[in-house]
Amino acid sequence: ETVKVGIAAEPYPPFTSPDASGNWQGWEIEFTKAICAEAKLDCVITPVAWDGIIPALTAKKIDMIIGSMSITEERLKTIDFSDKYYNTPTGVIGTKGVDIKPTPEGLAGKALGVQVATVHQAYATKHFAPAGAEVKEYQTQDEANQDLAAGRLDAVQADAIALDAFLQSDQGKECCDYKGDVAPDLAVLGPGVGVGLRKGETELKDKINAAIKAIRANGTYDAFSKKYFDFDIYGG
Amino acid sequence: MTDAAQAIEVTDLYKRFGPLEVLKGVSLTARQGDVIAIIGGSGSGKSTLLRCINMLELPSAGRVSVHGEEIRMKSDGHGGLMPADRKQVQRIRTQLGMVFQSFNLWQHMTILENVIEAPVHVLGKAKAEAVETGEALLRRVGLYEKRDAYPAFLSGGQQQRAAIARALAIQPLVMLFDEPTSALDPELVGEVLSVIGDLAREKRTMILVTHEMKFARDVANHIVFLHNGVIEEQGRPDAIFGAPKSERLKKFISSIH
Amino acid sequence: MTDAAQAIEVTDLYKRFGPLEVLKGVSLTARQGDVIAIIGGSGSGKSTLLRCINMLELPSAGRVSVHGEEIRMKSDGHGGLMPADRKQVQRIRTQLGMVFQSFNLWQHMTILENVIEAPVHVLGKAKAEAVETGEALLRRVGLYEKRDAYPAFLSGGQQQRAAIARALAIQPLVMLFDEPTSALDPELVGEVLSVIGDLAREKRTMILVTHEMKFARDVANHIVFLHNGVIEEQGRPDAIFGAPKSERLKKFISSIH
Amino acid sequence: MTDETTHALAFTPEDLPKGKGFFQPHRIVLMLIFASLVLTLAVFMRWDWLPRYLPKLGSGILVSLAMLFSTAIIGFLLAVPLGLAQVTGPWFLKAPARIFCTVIRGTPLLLQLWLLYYGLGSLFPQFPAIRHSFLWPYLREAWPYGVAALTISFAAYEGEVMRGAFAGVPAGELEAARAYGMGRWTAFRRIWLPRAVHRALPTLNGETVLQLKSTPLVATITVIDVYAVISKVRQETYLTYEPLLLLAAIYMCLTGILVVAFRYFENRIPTRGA
Amino acid sequence: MAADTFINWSLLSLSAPGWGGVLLQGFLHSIQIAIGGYALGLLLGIGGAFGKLYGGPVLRDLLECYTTIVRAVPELVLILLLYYAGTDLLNQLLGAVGFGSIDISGLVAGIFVIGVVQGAYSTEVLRGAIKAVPAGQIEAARAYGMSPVKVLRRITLPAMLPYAIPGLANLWLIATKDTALLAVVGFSELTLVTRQAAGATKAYFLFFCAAGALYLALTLVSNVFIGMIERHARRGFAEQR
Ligand SMILES: Nc1ncnc2c1ncn2[C@@H]1O[C@H](COP(=O)(O)OP(=O)(O)OP(=O)(O)O)[C@@H](O)[C@H]1O
Ligand SMILES: Nc1ncnc2c1ncn2[C@@H]1O[C@H](COP(=O)(O)OP(=O)(O)OP(=O)(O)O)[C@@H](O)[C@H]1O
Ligand SMILES: [Mg+2]
Ligand SMILES: [Mg+2]
Repeated sequence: ETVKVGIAAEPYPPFTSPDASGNWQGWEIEFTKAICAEAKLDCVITPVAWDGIIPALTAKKIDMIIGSMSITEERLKTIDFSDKYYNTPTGVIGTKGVDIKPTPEGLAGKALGVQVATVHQAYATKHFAPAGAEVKEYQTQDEANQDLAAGRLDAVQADAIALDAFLQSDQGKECCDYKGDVAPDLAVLGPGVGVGLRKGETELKDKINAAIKAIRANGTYDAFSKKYFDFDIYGG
Repeated sequence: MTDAAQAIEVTDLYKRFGPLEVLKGVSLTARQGDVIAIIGGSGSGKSTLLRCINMLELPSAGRVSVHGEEIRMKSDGHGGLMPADRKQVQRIRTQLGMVFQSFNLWQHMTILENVIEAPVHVLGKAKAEAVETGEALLRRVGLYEKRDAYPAFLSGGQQQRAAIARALAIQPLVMLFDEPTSALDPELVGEVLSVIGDLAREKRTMILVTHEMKFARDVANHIVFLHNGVIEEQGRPDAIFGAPKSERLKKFISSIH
Repeated sequence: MTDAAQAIEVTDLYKRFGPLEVLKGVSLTARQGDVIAIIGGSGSGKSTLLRCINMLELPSAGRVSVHGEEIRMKSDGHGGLMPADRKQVQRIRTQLGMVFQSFNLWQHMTILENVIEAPVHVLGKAKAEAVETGEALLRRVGLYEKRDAYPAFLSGGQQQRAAIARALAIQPLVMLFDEPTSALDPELVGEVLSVIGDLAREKRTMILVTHEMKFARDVANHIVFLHNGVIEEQGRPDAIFGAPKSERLKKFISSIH
Repeated sequence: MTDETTHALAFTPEDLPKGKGFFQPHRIVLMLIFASLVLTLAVFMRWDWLPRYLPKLGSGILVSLAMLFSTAIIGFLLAVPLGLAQVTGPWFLKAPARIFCTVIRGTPLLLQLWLLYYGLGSLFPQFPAIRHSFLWPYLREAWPYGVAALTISFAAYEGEVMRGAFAGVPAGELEAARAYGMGRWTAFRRIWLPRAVHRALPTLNGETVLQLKSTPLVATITVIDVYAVISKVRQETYLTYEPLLLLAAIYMCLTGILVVAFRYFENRIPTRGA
Repeated sequence: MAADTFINWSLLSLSAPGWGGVLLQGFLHSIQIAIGGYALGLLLGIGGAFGKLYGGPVLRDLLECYTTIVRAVPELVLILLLYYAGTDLLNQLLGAVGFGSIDISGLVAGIFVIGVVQGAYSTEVLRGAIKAVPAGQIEAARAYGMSPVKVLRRITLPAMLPYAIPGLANLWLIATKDTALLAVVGFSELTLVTRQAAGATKAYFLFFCAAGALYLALTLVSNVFIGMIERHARRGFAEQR
């Protein structure tokens, strides 16, 4: 049977990103291909603008979402998730040469940027804001990074991969450096990223979970992950 | 009750604007070929009466017939009337030419375009033919040179003449003139007079509102004196001007200097 | 050359609209207290002349003085003229009242607001005072009941009376009337006549355009016959109407019926 | 001079519905339909998240309102000279006004916002003079850029509307103003502007609603308006329709208020329709 | 995004590694959608304006609801409701009565939504413009026996045009940018491809300016046409000074 896999039409490198001829590539694309092959599903990758991706799922225009969606309690009330397929550490970057530590005391009185409605925002609100950090919400990660470079922010908290990508860029190299990972808090940061599914479709969910397990076990997962990351993306 | 020889019959017409009662039971009959002049003070309801005849103002009560055909009305649900059959009104209006007190030329059309508009787009005449008659009419009112000018760039009298030409162009059976000579000099008034005379000879009917009593006397075979929304007196010109009966009319006539 | 007793002096005025030459060297003098009537065929340039006097149309050439003060002009760079000193024009205009042929009432104001607008916002009168005189004026022209109505809802004659009241409200030294009685019935014409008489007795100057020769004869002490953009003949009313010299004027006069 | 008519003011055909005149049968039916729709939605959809976000929604609405009114008012004040300059200005005012309106209307608001905030805004800190001036605390914030971008955009669109409105005022009425010795400013203030604005009110109303719907763009520069709160709800709960319907309801209330206000001003001056 | 980003012009080249061709394609799509939506909006607007001015009380109130609600509700909500919830509901209904499911094209849904929204705005623009036409002009047309449609076509529309053009021009420019909506139904118009290009290459500043330039070019071309129409529409007007 054909399964339509929804991905965000807005690029999110290195996970999903189109080239000028409309071909999508990136870690999540390879992951998709791997589990589809493993579960013997005939997958069609369907980019949908982020704003419409959940309604597209519920209206059966797509059958699952592979879009770096973190699993949270709140979201589980609305859609279903597979088991996690990756989980990256959460880190903090800041202006070069400024002494910032990714701890409540270290960020007290600092302006900290986070992307809105992410686990990072939840974390910063829970741990850093009470200690006196000014938490600013951005619609996208890039905007937060820009403001850090422009000097309006002292630090940015996000997923380590996104931060690393920024630090590799010319702009990032010039302005900022990595200040370290934040202390773990499973309750807030959640188990990681899962495949989004319609509620009640247990058959598909079981297939996906089995496929994730299988590619983890047979080394496919590590094989394509190596091309993108020099650390264990699956997380602890 | 009505017969074809009666070009216009207005029966017991009332018109209210909100609380203001402008016409209070006006009845009027025009036989074919009649030239009726309506005179009266400013604000007495002359224009309103004329506009009610072709349903530009909807009467509050009363009946209007054109050539024996009564315009069917129904209640509009707010104590007024509205046409029961819009098509009928439209058809009847094509037989009525109107010259407005404020001319109401179409500003986005040249004078010639104004004149040929109704013949071409209402009566369905061929354009070339309409242009030909239109130009002849414009020549007659002395506006041939201005045929390609837009109304906003004409003098008052020129606009009025254009409005007259526009109404004549549809060769209506009945003409409603609202002060057709107000902006014209005596020479042109004479010219309009002769136009009206020609029309009357063709058995066309005319109802005209005017403030120029000389003009009314010369042109009309019947005079209606409207006062405060009622017809105070009507009759032949010599009777009206020579031997007015009502006090009000006497006073009105006496002020002609 | 000019002295204060000369309320208006127009010297050698030319006005072109594109290729059309409307005024071709008009000179005119009005002494204080004069009532000058301008007569002439439709399109002969009467309104244009009046509008040039208060610089609503900019003359192509020529000079205009008001109470001995010449309106300074400069070239506009396209072969025409423009006022050299806008403030001067503005100041002079406050001494000139104007009644337009098409009334030009301000549609977003009630009649009373129209009337008190210039007294309050140009002359700087207190509002209460302006309302008082405004209402008195409206009563005089019979529009007191309509003071809170908007112009679009008035009859033609009512609009014209409102326009007259608006011009009178600034108590101008010079009045420019462009066919002030065109929409009025004989009774009201008489009333306007008496208003003009009152003004003349107060030594105010009036220049008026009219098509009603009777009215011109009654009201004016000087008649100007404009034809084709030039003053064909001018003089005292009895001379003009009684013994016209030029052929053109003779023809014009003869058509008065 | 006797007037033939004795009483009555102008009859205004389009009076706002008042009092019991408002409750006509079809309106009651409409309201019932609407009420039952709201009830259905309230019962059958998930609203458990609502209490948690209420405070944020409240402040978001306030931010949206502040953004809307400040930018619309300042923008309109700029639009008037922009429109006027295009109608009567000398070329050295006309040309820049035209170019301004064209360029701003011709490029996406988001781009302008980013150019201001990330472009211009990131240049400022490089000048110590600015960094140490009293303005810096404001320039560091995001909202001044949001206000600036939205104001400029509104001014450009409304400048165009006002251009048309100014040009549409009958020349004769302006002549009358001048003939009575009104100075340019008085004539403008008393005749031209009120006449033009009255004529443009229906369009201005629409443009103000559009402006309301443009305010969410400020969320991209960290100003949390009501739309940003709703987006946050959507992201955190992955609900789609409930938060958006709530947003629609909020916007509908604001729009309703705008429509009533504008209609009130429009109907203050009766026009004779045909 | 930032002014000091090094500009790599080759990213804009028309063929594959460059995104220029994709941008242009998206731009064309945007124009197509805008034209479709705008045209539909104009038709609805004319109908709506006339309904509001001449309709009965019920029609007037319904239209008032239409303009208020449709203008107030964000386009995103409308398209989501129509395209996703709407088709879902429709298919459930069809399923219940035993028909197969159907699929509304996202393009059609998008144009429809843009048109309906534009219609609400242009209703008000046109209503204002028609009110600005001196009543006498329309009365004159009626007095000569023109049918309502003919009055509309020959007199009302041309006479109100000068008053409506600026508002309609604004709506047109907004329509060209509103096409971003179509991204939600998976259609690649200019805004989406700009985002994709910028996101994939991180050259935000470059691509957003390129899109801005395309929009500006469209505006300039539109302005020429609008100017022509406006000059024609104002031909009978006296100039103000
Ligand atoms: N703005 C204008 N542009 C072009 N031509 C104009 C303009 N105004 C007036 N004219 C022309 O100038 C001539 C004189 O016009 P004017 O209004 O002065 O006539 P008038 O003597 O007042 O006539 P009437 O008695 O009909 O009002 C007319 O032929 C008219 O068409
Ligand atoms: N649309 C309207 N709304 C309210 N009142 C109106 C309207 N039209 C006319 N009136 C009033 O009705 C009365 C009669 O107007 P009408 O135009 O019939 O007068 P008229 O006899 O033609 O006067 P005139 O000789 O001044 O043209 C006037 O008092 C006028 O103010
Ligand atoms: Mg009348
Ligand atoms: Mg004249």
